[in-house]
Amino acid sequence: MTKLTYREAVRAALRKALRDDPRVFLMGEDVGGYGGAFAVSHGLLKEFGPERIRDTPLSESAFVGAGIGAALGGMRPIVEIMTVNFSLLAMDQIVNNAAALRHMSGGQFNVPMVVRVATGGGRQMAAQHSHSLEVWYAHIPGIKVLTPATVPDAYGMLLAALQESDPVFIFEHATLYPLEGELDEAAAEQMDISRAAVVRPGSDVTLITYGGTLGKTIQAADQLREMGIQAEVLDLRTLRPLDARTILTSVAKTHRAVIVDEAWRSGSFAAEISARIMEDAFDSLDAPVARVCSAEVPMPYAKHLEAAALPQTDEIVRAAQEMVPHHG
Amino acid sequence: MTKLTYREAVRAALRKALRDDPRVFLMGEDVGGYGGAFAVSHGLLKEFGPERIRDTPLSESAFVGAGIGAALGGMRPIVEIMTVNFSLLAMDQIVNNAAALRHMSGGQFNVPMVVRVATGGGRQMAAQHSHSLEVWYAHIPGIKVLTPATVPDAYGMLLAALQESDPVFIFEHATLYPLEGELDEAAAEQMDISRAAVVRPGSDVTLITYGGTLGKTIQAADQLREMGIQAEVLDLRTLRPLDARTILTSVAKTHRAVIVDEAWRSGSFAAEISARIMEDAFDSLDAPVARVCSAEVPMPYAKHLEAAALPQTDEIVRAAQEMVPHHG
Amino acid sequence: MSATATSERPPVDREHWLFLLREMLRIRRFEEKAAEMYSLGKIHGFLHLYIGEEATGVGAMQAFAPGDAIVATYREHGQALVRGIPARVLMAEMFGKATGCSRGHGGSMHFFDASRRFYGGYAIVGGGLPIAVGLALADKMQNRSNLTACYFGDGAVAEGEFHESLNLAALWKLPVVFLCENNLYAMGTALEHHQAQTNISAKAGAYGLPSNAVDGMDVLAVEAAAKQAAESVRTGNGPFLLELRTYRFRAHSMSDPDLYRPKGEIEEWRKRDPIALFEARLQQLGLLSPADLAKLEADVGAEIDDAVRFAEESPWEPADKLLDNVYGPAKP
Amino acid sequence: MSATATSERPPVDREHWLFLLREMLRIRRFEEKAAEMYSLGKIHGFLHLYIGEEATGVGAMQAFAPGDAIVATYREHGQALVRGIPARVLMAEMFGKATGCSRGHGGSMHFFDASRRFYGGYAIVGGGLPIAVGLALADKMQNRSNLTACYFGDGAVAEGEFHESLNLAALWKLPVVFLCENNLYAMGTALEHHQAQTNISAKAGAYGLPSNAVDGMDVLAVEAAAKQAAESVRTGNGPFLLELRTYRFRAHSMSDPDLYRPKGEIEEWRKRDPIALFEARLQQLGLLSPADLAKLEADVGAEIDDAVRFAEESPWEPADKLLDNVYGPAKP
Ligand SMILES: Cc1ncc(C[n+]2csc(CCOP(=O)(O)OP(=O)(O)O)c2C)c(N)n1
Ligand SMILES: Cc1ncc(C[n+]2csc(CCOP(=O)(O)OP(=O)(O)O)c2C)c(N)n1
Ligand SMILES: [Mg+2]
Ligand SMILES: [Mg+2]
Repeated sequence: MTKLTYREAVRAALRKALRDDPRVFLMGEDVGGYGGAFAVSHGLLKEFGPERIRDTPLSESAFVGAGIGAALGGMRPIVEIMTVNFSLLAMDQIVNNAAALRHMSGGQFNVPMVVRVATGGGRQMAAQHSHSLEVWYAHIPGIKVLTPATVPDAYGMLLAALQESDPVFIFEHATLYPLEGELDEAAAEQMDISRAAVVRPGSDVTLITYGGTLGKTIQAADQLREMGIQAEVLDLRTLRPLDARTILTSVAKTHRAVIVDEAWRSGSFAAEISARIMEDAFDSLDAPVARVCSAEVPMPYAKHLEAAALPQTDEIVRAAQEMVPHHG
Repeated sequence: MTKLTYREAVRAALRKALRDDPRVFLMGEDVGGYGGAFAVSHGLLKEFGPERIRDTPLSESAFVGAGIGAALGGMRPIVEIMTVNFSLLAMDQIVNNAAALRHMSGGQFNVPMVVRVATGGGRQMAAQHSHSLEVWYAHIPGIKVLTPATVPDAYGMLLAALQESDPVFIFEHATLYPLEGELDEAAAEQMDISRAAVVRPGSDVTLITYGGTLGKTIQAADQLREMGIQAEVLDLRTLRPLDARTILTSVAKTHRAVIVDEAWRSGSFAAEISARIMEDAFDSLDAPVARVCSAEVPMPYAKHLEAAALPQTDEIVRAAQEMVPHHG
Repeated sequence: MSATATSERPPVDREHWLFLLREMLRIRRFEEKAAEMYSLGKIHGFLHLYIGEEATGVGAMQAFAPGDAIVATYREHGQALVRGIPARVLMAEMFGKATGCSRGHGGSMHFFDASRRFYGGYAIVGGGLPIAVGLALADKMQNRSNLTACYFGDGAVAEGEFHESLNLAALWKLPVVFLCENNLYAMGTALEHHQAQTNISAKAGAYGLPSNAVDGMDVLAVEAAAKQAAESVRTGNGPFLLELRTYRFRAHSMSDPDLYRPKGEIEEWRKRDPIALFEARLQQLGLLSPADLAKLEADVGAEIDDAVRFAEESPWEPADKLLDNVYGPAKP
Repeated sequence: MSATATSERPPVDREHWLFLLREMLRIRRFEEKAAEMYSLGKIHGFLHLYIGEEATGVGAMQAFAPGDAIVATYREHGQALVRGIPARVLMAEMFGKATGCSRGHGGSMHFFDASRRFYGGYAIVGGGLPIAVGLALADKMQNRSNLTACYFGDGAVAEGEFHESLNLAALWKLPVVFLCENNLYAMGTALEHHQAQTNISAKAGAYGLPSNAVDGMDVLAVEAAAKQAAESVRTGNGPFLLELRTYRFRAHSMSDPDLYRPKGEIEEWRKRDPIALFEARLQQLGLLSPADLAKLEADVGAEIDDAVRFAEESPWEPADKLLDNVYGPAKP
């Protein structure tokens, strides 16, 4: 067991991948000389050289497309898109090429590319730098979408992603990088990325979340416990393909669910989870599933306005309280 | 009352807008000399000249951004993105500029731009030319999203969109262009675009849809009627802002709903509708809300495979039948 | 900036020249048949014909080896045929059959063939360029001496991806031959309405690349220029931009009413039909007798007829296989 | 391709030159204070300082009239100040206050001022260029003689939007002055690592535009070049690309550890500090006494102190107004 930060865990996984497989290389804006916008790849240029740690020009469409091409050509590219906000410039390559090539070619080609993307708000970065667009990615057949929310997942999911034969997008919530945790490398290297995690067991209500809002959700569960409400916390971990079974098992037990999602509410991934519960666990529900999401507004800069826009612990607590009898 | 096609209705609205307001102009790929990829703007170049009917180079990001700038500068641009598939190349301008400018500038600026986008599958155009991404747009605060499914809406919604002070995206399902219908211009010019339409009244189940699947949904309602099931058909018309009231009123009456959406199921707009019904009409539901969506696969070319991937009338019928007692 | 164009003619090589003619004829007849099949409702969706541009497809491909990678557009029947994908497999693809080169999943715009390093078939204009850059990067990083040939139209030059891809390829000195098939139109928009500066090969200067422009109606000139470009790339000079000046005789696609071209323009260009020109030249040089030509046409006709028969008789992919090939198994 | 640079010096104009110096000083002191306020936790999010680049911001703005439109990037404090947005309103914006130029919604990266046609403040690299093209189109279509000045960095040149926007503006002969502030780095990536061809102004050739490059550390040279560029645009020649060669003395942003620049490079450039150079020149010419300078510094210091006081004392936007300004009322 090692104690390290989420940032260091991603770096350790990158280093291991680069050491173990000569086909692996990292490319993106400022991954080399700068050490990564979030200092994730700090030191890797020195260790692996500019052939394998490639600084790209500002051209998201070209270097994501180049990642696809390199994967087709037998490499195992890890592409870093500095933040999800800039991934909008590469959307065509992602949807029309990365996701479609296997099917469109009748199964002849596949794109074993891993794309790492920092995501989310909460750092006063304002309207153009605070998006949570995981749901858009989770909508696209042909790609996989991972949202590591813990130190072991930061490490293990990246390594697991490199074992896939299809494009995998890993969303790293930018507020998580300094998070500390314990890592058992050997265990993390065997991890199953297809399952959601029951982070806290509970019997009264299921709190479902992923990525950057896991911390707030656990906090909410702690507060609920003090109020006598046993909340089960699920970390979805992988949004596509979704592990619906773990969700349904939990809801069958608790009969209630609150979904916490940093995305704007309309068309959020929380909507998808709600719809799935509707379809497959309707009869076990004792209350309508609730969503705690971001307000539908481009993210404001000012701290208090941003805080008002993002989902907060007290809202999660309130939503759960309202649906558990005698606590509303 | 005039009888005309959906294509002609859009053209008539364009012509009226261009005649009535000198600030209005149309720009996009092949809107001029070619007459529009779907022949919508046929004849307009001749009538209004190249200053107001502007053929652009293939550069979606630049000409959508130029539309935003022109709107900021006092014009009323109508931008045609030939199909939603190509709009992926303009996504950054749409999300980060068009949608955000009003808020980000503290209300000083606004972007009265109308963007017309052909959408959808069903014409054997294969994986890169068959997307239904309305849900992505409906996720973005700051823009409005219209999905005219009838001849009067094709005409009236475009004119109404030009009265808005924010960016409006109009999705025209490409299979609708040859659709014929009756148009009462005067009535259509007064239309309210904020309300969903009850296209067929019914009492047993609500079928909710928009855009290209309205026809199949009405067909399904017809077939259900023959089976003794009275289906109410709602055409959402505007996805953002959503008219939840009309949905809830209908579900309160029928206690059952099937949502039909050509998008891939996971993260579809159907999920949002299902979640809204969950949240606001849970107690009136007699059965879980069902979704009929596209299979989660990049659209295949072959006719029978494409048909298998798209939502079809018989699936809608089956979903409704299964939830209405004694018809399952 | 621009490489010197070889103005000398290559020495007579009858066998090779007849091969070039045959290849152009194969494309022409294949395309004519495809148009016919489209009218008969056997082919659907988009169909973009290459007729008029055969010399660019046939000439340029002579410069590429089996190990090289090919990236093309939705107007790729020509490249696919010259690359060696059997006509029957291509026809079957357009019929939507399971025996098609993409199992009927792709149709006319999405031909693929892994065994021939034919990487498609991209229908988003400009979308193939970054892929080509990546393929070349993979070859370079794995010390393979292959190059990647990337075809695109004049319309793609206006897209940001053209700019980003050329810069990236040049910066990293990647082995890509960028082949711009400049047929003077992007759908209905003439070159001078989509390019502020219409000399495409000159744009290479913005990326410090060597470039050249060649008469795309002259198959030998195209072949020579492509070989020179490929040679430059193989020597390690980094990418090369080759502009092939050509013209399409047909409309943009089968659904294009073709209203935008000035009267007479098509007729003027038809006088420079690359096949007719080359036939005339071969005849002049005494290398092609009427009997030779008749034999050629007969062979090609038989091949195309076989392709249609094969496509017609081939089975459909079962609909229950719809969800196959969205994801593959994990593999290390 | 490239317009002839005026090498002659403009005639002495003490009042104007002192004004230029004052403007540069205002930016410098404003920025230093902003950095201090960031360390004190009064300013959050991203903060990109302009220190070292003052001559480009001040010099170029002299060419633009009040009716012209300005489009800038996230590194726009300089342009905003020179454009006349009061320092207090900008400081309040960075404090997140309701009195800020964007009501605290934007922060450092998103300054806006409708009354001064200051259209922002774009934080997606390259994202402002298409907007500038559209603003110029609106002016042109409405027969207004304004131009649009569009600032961006060298890093933006690699983005597809640079290419698309220059082509579109050139094609339609729109009145845009494209101002590339080339500070040799895109974040941590040096020009030669992001551009295959590092002469930015020369890229204008690909679009048939006039262009020029100028020493961005010399405020008078920048002013002269910008006036020439603006003049060319106002004469109806279409857009102009002006490259301003400069350097940032500070890190990319407050969160940049600045590890990537070669030792000594910053020191070398600091010798060409645009403010120090200009002060020395004015002193040499006897146009600036120590007393003049002290007075200038005092005035500027007072303005900046006032800005901080104002920002500090200003109210927050009430949180219940969060959803205001997402949509406006319909208006014909
Ligand atoms: C990004 C994008 N925008 C628009 C289209 C629609 N479209 C298909 S082909 C075409 C013209 C392309 O012209 P060019 O690149 O010159 O190729 P050509 O068809 O002449 O071979 C257009 C506009 C598209 N497929 N992709
Ligand atoms: C599309 C996009 N990609 C990446 C970033 C992150 N980023 C912010 S500034 C910057 C460097 C920009 O360099 P340049 O254009 O030269 O401007 P400078 O900061 O030097 O003024 C980068 C990579 C971004 N904001 N937008
Ligand atoms: Mg063309
Ligand atoms: Mg820079």
